[in-house]
Amino acid sequence: MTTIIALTILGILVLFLGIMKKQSWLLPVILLGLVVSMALTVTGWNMPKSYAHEMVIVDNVSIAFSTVLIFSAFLIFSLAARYYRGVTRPLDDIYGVMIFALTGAVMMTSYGNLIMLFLGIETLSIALYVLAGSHKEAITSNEATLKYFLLGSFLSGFLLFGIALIYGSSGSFDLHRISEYVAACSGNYPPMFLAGLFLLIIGLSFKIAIVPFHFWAPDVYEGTPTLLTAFMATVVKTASIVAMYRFFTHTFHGIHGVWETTIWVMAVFTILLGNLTGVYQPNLKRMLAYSSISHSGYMLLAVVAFSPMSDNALLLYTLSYSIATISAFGILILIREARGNDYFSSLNGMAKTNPLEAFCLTVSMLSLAGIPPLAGFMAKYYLFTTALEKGFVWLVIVAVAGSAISVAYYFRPIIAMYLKESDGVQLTVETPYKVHLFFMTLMIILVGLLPFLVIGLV
Amino acid sequence: MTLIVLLIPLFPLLGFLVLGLGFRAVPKKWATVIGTGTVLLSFIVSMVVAFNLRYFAATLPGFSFDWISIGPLKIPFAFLIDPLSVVMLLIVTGVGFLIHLYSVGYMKEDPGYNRFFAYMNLFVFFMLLLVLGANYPVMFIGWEGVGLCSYLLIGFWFKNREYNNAAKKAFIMNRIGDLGFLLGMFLIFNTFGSMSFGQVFAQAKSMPAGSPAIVAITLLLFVGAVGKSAQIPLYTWLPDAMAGPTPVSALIHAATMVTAGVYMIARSNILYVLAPATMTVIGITGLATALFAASIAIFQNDIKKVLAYSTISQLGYMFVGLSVGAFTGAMFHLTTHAFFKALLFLGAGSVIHALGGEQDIRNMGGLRSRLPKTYWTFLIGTIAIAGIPPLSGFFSKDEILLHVFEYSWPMWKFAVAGSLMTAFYMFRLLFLVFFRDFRGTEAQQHHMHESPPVMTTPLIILAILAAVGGVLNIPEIFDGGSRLSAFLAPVFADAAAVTAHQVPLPHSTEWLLMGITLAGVAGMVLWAFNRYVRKQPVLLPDSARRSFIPNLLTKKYYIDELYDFIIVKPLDRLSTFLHDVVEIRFIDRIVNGVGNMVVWTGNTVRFIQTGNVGFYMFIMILGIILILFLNILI
Amino acid sequence: MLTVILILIPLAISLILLTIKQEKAIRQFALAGAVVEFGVAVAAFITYKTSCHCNLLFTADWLTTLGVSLKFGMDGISLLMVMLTTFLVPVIILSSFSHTYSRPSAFYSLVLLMEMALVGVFVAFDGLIFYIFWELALIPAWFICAVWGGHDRIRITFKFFIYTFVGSLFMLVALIYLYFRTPLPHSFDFQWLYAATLTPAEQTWIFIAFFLAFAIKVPVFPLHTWQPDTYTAAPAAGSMLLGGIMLKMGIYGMIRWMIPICHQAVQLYAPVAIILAVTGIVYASVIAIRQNDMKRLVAYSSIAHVGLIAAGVFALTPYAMEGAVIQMVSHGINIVGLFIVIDLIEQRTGTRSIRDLGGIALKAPRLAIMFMIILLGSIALPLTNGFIGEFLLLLGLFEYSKIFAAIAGLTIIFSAVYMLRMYQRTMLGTTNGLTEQVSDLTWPEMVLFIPLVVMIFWIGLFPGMFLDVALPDVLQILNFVK
Amino acid sequence: MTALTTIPIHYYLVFCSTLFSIGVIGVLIKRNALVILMSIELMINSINLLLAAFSAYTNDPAGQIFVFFIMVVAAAEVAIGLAIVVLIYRTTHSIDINVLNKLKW
Repeated sequence: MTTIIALTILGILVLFLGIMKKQSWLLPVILLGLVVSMALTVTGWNMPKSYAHEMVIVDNVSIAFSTVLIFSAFLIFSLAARYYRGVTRPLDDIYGVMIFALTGAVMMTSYGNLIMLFLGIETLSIALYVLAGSHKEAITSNEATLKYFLLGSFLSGFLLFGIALIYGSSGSFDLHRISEYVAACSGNYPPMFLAGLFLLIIGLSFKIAIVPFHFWAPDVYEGTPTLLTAFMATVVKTASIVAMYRFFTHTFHGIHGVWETTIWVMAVFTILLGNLTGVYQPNLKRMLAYSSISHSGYMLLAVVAFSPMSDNALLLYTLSYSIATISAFGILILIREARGNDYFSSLNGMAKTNPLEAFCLTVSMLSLAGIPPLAGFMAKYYLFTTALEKGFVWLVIVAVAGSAISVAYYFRPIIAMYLKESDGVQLTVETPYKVHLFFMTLMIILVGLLPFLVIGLV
Repeated sequence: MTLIVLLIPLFPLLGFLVLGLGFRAVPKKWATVIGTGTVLLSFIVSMVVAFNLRYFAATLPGFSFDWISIGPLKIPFAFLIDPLSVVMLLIVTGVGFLIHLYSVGYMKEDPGYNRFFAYMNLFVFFMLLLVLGANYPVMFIGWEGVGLCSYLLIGFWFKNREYNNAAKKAFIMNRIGDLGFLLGMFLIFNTFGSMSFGQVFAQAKSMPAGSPAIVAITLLLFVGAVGKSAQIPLYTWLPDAMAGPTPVSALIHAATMVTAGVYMIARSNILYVLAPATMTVIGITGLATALFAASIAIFQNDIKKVLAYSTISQLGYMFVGLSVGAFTGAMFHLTTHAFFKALLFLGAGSVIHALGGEQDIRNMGGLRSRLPKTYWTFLIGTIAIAGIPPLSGFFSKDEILLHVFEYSWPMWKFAVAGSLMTAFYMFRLLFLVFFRDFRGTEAQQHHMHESPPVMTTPLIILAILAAVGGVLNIPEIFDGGSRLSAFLAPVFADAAAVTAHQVPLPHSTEWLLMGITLAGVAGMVLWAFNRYVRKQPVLLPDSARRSFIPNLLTKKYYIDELYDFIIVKPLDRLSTFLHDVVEIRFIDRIVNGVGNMVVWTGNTVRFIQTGNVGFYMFIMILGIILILFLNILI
Repeated sequence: MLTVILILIPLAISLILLTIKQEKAIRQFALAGAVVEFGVAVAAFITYKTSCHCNLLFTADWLTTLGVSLKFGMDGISLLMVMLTTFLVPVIILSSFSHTYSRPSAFYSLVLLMEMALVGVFVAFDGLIFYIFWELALIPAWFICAVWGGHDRIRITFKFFIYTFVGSLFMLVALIYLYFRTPLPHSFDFQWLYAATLTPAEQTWIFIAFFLAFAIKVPVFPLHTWQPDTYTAAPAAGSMLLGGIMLKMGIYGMIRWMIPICHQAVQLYAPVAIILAVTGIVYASVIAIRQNDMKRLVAYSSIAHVGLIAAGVFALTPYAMEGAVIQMVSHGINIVGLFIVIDLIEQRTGTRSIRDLGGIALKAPRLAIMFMIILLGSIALPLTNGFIGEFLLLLGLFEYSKIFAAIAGLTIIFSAVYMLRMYQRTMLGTTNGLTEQVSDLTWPEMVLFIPLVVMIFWIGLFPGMFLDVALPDVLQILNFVK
Repeated sequence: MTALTTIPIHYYLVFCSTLFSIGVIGVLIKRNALVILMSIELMINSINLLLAAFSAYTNDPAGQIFVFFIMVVAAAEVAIGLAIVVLIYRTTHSIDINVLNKLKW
């Protein structure tokens, strides 16, 4: 709860700074504010509490994931200075909306009531509609926001309908009460409840970008300004998957039968389609979009196979995925700025001109592909272990096959950077940015080598 | 004290190492001393060992270390000294030394002089290992090692592609045999739990005759012998092997290496007598080879090729001897053959040397006067090989023939036929080379000279040996002592115990057989004299048209062409086929196909992403309906 | 502790190398590091006690919740593999001195990183750690081959990467699956994994997963098609690392992990595996006969030789297994030697095409001698290292099946055919325009060969030392299949 | 309250579902962004009605309070939505949703 309040205050503060025309203060204040909110979040560790009649429940799971979200936001904001360096217009609105979106995301990780979930989702989504279109002059940005908005509001209708049906059958929005209702049903759920449940799943799946509700993702990711794409790909995805995970863990306590198969099948399709479609993408940004779709599929494994271990698995996965993705977007920002596009050919020969950046992108790609001993491997390993513990052998085999396919596209930037000849133009990168990139790379390696720092947490 | 046995192979090895490692730095003079001296030293030590045989045989193994040792598999690096190995030792080092000595003259001008002696020493080393080994694996070391040296020496003049091909062919054909040897060894180990001669033979004694394991073992080992000793069907490498320098042919491809197969079977005599089926196979192979090779030799015009086919034929005789249980006879023939065939080769080398490399007997003739020492020694060799008494060949061949007669009368007839052919082609060779007028070029005639003493001395010594070698084993019928038989008897005692004791032939029969053979040989010699000395010999060029049988024989029954057609070419084609079709078009295409399929699928499914919002909504609704329908209504 | 040091030295050197700028200093430092590493390995070899592996064991907690611990150690088989790795890497580094690679610090750093991964694979006593090193080895290997490789390297090395990566992913699934079948508390410790209780069906599936991973790496027919291309495209050092050491990972994995873990399935499917391996021997040998590119020829010969090793491993007899272990070492030495020879010839003439060469022995007799010795090793002439391995392998295979042994034995004929053909066409005959100016080996180059030649004869003459080290562990592993 | 509860809950359910479906169909078949916005609004309002009905039947005020939240959120959403439509109209001079499909594949 303190996190939500702190972030809200931070958002308002940012807007005020804008009014006071202190543009140069924005980022320092934001970064500081994020650190403070992170600290505030962490102070609640091991002290589970609920607020406002269990509208908000703060427990270790929510704290851990909130921290991941804020940390991801921190990493993204650290890229912002470079991304917006040529922009003269005030940026307080964009930053403020991002902070509010982050607030919504945090709400989604700590809701105890479906009303809160809805509010979190909408806070996040409405902010994102704005952010996606924040590059008003670019037609692609316009298209992205239109698509995102139309599909998003359309699907949130279904989400709402689902909530209404659940409410109708269980008589409450409260997760605790719903879980009591579920227990009372003892396996025989009325169709209305089931319909509500599945509509809820569908609504959340849309946000996570799960097949067949993933269609918006590649187009919107591509059209959205890169910095905000990074935000969507990490913060939004993490928040949504956690929301879904939380709903099931709190409501069903391990009763799988009803929704297991559906999510199972969706996971399979997401992994396969995401990876297969990624193979042929000619540009890095769109490739990352498909990569993020396929990772949604992997994350679903944690939902399917939920067990005491899967908390940790999901935490590690979201963390490693977020860092690696943001790191990749960090390079992408540089490329786009220097070359005006993000085709793989723009990366040609980067290993010679910018060895550090090439190395960072390589590590991030390898991590996403799940190659040991990087964080991505550890995360996948945990997830697979969780799923196998529950006996989802075939699901894991599909996931593994997906990983194999994914190597095909994760290696394309590496091949371009190391094996193709460059045009010799060096990207100029300031030291802080380099340090930041290197920091993320180091994180990827360290999380891979010392995963127990993350894993024992929840 | 027994360790001096070690010196026997050690000297040539040292010689090889010195010449091999410092091959250019060693001056020629020293190379000569080292190259020949080491073999001489070995010979001397061998003599010491031979004359103190009882002492050595009783106390060995005084030295052994475990070469390979895993649980029950123990392969010590152990040597065995017994009469059989001593005989071989003396041949290898003795004849080997003479040939080394001869090479000093023969190879004098060659730039690869040091290399030549290094290889030769290495060969002697491996041959001695082969002979001395106290178990099959150590024998196999020598067995393969001599193959290597044979390869190196056949291809000694490695600029010539033909020679290299010949060397490669020899090595590969030997390897085919070696595989048989190897598998035979494995089967021995499988059957007896050991590979050392002592244990294997001791256990074999108690096995019933004709047991499948022993038949299989002996057949597999015989495959090895076929390769090494150039029997049908693996003989074609030997004529080609004449590409090497002539001393090599004398040492490796006449006196020692090619007889390794005979030695190995004689060594394993107990196994063979227990496998009558194998013996039959050996007999048929040997006899067929003897006749086949002899018939080819009649029509060859290359002096060394004639001798090569003659060697194959004589080896066939040895195998025939082995197959009828005449182990001593075979060993005796091996010994005398070593003398006279080495002599003949060296003689041929002397001729070639004199004529500046000419090998075609159609371009020779009348060398008798110009090369007297060569002529006389060659003559002795020819008489010896033709089996004319009292030279050595007569006794050894006669012993084999006698046993063959005891064994089977039809086989004897074939064997005698072969012997007659031998007489014919050898005298044809002699007459064409040394009689009538010289048919070569002016330059050759001018250049022609008798070889230096360093070459003729070995010729003379070998001629003496070839002449009197028979005394080693003069049969009882001539009031001889059969000394070699007595000497080797302990080795073959077990085998002799197994074979049924036949009543010795009456002396009258023996005389009769000898008479028939000798008459035939005499006839052959006269016929050859008639054809090639009295009349002007008819010598057709290679391209001339011949009637069917002479053509077939000149062309060596087209066996090389046949092998080329049924093995080499198909293998090449198979190789190309496997690579171009199976590998690239099939296996790799499947692999790439999987990859391409993924890419293709990726490229196809991405078009679902039409960019059209309405379409997206439609698909999503379909998805929603599907999920609800499947989960709730069903 | 030595075991961990063995992993850390190359890692440290690899990192330090990245900071050095001067090419000469990089080379010397890399070489010195690799030699030190070899020294440590020798120390391990000396202190090793066959009876207990305790002195080389190192254990530390890592992921206790998931039963993964940093457990490193060496038994006889690992020890030999580590010796091989640490012995060959300095040779490989030295052989690279004659090339001027772009970005030398990255190159040598990757070589040492790869050494670390390889050593890690061989000393890991924990299933997951093994897997991590296994995959880790692939990355530097790929970079070395792809960045410094030759014609068409992108496509070829990419295929190599994907192919081997796909194979090993399924091994990961199998490992995790196994983890849940280990006795409580679950653990990836190799002894726990050995003790996993599996139904026959599970055995089969896990066997298939392991077999795919290992067989692709080895490679066993028909999963070999990545290999000739990759060897051809890779730079000399890359081919040596791949052929000399990396493919041993596959065989080692079979011995260390696959056989004890799914021993029932191994016994059940051994005939299938042997048939594949033996087919591969003949198939690759026949193909090698007509190859024109020397590297390709050696690549196919390697498939044949390694096929024999694989067949021997599946024969599940002590002799064959011992043969496999010793032959892994021998094959590593021989193939590196062959690649060095090929590299030197290519440097001198600019081609690897057998057809275009000839007569080099006239100009470079020392090179010809070295080539001949290495060639003898690889065609398994007695008294060279190759013979010991092939003799034991064939003997063991013979105990398993006489027919298979006879067919596998064809390799001794075929290897003579293609190796001698290569030798003859390149070294013998008359010189031509390309080979006219070939110079003989310089002394630094001789130094490259001396350790190899010494090892060829050492193993050939006194194999006992190596056989004895591995024997107890070989027997122990074979105990699982009895 | 009584007036509401005299009608069985099924009626509300069917009615609201029908309204919702009409909204969905509207979204699916119309290409005009404004009409789609209105259709979405219809979907949301049908849900509001449903929630109110459930609330009445279960005597639980939470449902009706949620309706207020939804109305607020929907208003915000429509505001954003209209802004986006205006934005699109400026660049493309059309509010047809299918005009913009540069981002694909």
